[in-house]
Amino acid sequence: MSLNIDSIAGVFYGYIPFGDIVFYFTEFSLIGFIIALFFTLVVYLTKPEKQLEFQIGDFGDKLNYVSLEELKIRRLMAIVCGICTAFAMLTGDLFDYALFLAVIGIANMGIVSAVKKEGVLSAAFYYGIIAMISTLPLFGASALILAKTGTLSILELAKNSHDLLFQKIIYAVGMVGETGIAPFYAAKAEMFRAPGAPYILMIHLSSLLIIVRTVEIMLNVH
Amino acid sequence: MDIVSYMFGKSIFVGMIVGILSLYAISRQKSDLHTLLLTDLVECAMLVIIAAVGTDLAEALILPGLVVGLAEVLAVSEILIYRNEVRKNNLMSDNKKLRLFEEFLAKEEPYVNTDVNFNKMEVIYSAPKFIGFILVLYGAFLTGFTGGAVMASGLLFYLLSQGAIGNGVSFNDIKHSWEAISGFSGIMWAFWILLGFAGFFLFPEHYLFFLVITGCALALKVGSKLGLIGSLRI
Amino acid sequence: MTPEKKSGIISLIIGIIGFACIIFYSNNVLLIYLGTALFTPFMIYGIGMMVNPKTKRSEEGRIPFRGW
Amino acid sequence: MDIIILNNIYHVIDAISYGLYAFLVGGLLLGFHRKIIARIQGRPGPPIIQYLIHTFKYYLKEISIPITAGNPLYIFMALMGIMVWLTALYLGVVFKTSLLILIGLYVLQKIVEHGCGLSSGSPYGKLGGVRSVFSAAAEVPLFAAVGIIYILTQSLIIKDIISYQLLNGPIIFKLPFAAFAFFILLISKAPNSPFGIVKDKSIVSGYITEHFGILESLILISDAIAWFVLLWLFIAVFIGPIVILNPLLTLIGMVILTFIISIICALTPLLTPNHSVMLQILITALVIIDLLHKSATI
Repeated sequence: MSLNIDSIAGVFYGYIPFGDIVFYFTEFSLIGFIIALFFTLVVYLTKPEKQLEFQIGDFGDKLNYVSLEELKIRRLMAIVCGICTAFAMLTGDLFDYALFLAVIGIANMGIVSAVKKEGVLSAAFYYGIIAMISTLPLFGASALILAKTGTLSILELAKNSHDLLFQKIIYAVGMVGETGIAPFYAAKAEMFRAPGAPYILMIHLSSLLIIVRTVEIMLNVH
Repeated sequence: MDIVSYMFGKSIFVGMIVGILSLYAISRQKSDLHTLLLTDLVECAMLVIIAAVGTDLAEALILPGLVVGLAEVLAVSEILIYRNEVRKNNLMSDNKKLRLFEEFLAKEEPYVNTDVNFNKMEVIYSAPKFIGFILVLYGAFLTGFTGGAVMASGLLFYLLSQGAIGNGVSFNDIKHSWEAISGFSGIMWAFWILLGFAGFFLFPEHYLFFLVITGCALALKVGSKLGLIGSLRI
Repeated sequence: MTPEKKSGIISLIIGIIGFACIIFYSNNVLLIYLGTALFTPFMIYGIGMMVNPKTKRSEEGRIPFRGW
Repeated sequence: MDIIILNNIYHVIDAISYGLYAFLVGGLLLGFHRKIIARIQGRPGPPIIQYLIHTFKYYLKEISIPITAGNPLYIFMALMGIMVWLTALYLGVVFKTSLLILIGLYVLQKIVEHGCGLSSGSPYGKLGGVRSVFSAAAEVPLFAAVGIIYILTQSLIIKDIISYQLLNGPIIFKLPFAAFAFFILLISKAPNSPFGIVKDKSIVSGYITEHFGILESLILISDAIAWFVLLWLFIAVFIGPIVILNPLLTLIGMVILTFIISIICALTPLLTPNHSVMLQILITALVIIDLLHKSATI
């Protein structure tokens, strides 16, 4: 099989035929998968930090108390987020990938949803609005690619050229909104101020890995 | 040109127009609740675009898209409600500052509401009956050992869920029902072996009749036997 | 034993086990290199904790953070 | 059986010596960087080996886990820094695999910064971490640059890129925007750089405020290896085989690059966080327009 996947993501090791959804392994996707799973494990094992904040216009620090109930939800959501990220690294289906992205978005909101700070909740709300809006370009672009080429499999799309520049741009816009990077991340960065280090870190890790993976897909599909 | 290809460009156009119009509306909107509702409209536009493809695959894609969209709406609305609650509390209580390392000095545990009455939910009462009924019916339809297993899982599920609700019966009742079901199972065993299995060999020309008896009796026997586990109320 | 010492010993154990694994059970060069990248930091940290001097503070153990 | 084990031990020693080489060269280059900045500012400056001396000094200092820290993330983050850059060193410099994997590993460096800041529970570390998230805008031009390189060379494997340059000459003249984006990345990774909002002195030491003693030493080691790998990557991808195939020439190229970057760092003030982010987004826009232009013409 002559694929240009080899020249983008390293050695192509093979694929698992799970029905329509083909998971495929390359050097890149395997490393991403292992990192995501490993990090999920570390997050699961870590005890949460106890965060101190300084007061503006006042002396003294404020200690943020994190209740047990809040922690359990967040740990669960962080683990869901990690597992979704790991499998988004492997999947070979554009629509499947979009679904994983949407689930990661929901999990990100879930991680901060139990925090009792108004600013963080507002940020999560606006992030959620942007994530919902960006499902239009994300799913819409995968539907357009399906309409044009008749397949959603990245392996099939990588075989020959289809002239998908416009669809790819829409897809990338959807990804940018869903992960909340560059122009949109004003909302998302506020979310990082929430106490509870390991879980918040999962948001960042998932979005960064997803960006790299999207670049790989955008280069593969052509 | 078939209808799907004829409508494709127009549907995409409609989807995009709906999306852009609702984005404009969101930008003009002040209330958070309205923003949320309009965002849902954008998701509908997304479904329109997927539906425009009009193949079997597109049909299979609409459902997950819809589910994900709904889940996001739920999550965001939950955050909105919670945020408003927090805001109200913040307004009511003057912002008291915690002392440094108060957590390590404080003795009381945080309050967690545990006495939620889950039994009030209607679905807990109606769903097990329905699922159990469907499974038993499907098991009877299948016949044979597999059918018995399906039937038994229906019975088991029903009885266990009754136990979980706390709708349990007295010890005497359990004893009676246990005896009754095991007796019934014994009779069905006799049916299977004596009437069905032996008759199968004795009168090979009527094999279809005996086959049906065997299958039904086996289904009932396995179903009732395994269903006994459920009445234990583990 | 302080938590710092404990973490050092744990990471030393992880490092030694990891290196033993990649030396005895590996036959792929790339895997050996990646394994080295993974377990060398554990070894560095573990050895560093072993050669750390004994503390001169009267109360051994945890302190609030430095910026405080 | 014994031969395989001996072979494996040989490979492990090989790998570790590669790491040591990268650390020593990177450390010396960072010391050189500090020296040049001092000279430009009219100070004598520390000796060039100061960076290595610091690393060894901190290695022998005791640590104490803060009461607010979230363990084991707090310790693991410092280890992860070295893991990330050693992996980048092996995959990039030794095996010359895909550029995309290296970009992914560079992105993990952000996770290290963010994690160090957040896991300690200190407000200064937290600010450093949040600023590190803000400056993630520096990575976006990188992805666009990868796209541009792929369009030109039809491959992202570093080996293929080098052999492409062997035939067609250095890429830097063909893709000036991509090279510029990558150079900005190098500058933002350098100490005392105009984009160094993460380690701004107004927030004590940024994300490493709470990582002192041996943990700081680990972070210094990872920074030295990172400097080596990034310089190597720039030279390999944009300047090409003329320099990269000879180790001595590579070293000279690294020294020259460090010299240029040091002058830039010494002569420019530290930008405020929002200016830094705005500038990076501007560069991103530039590179993305270049990418669209390139992919539209092909």
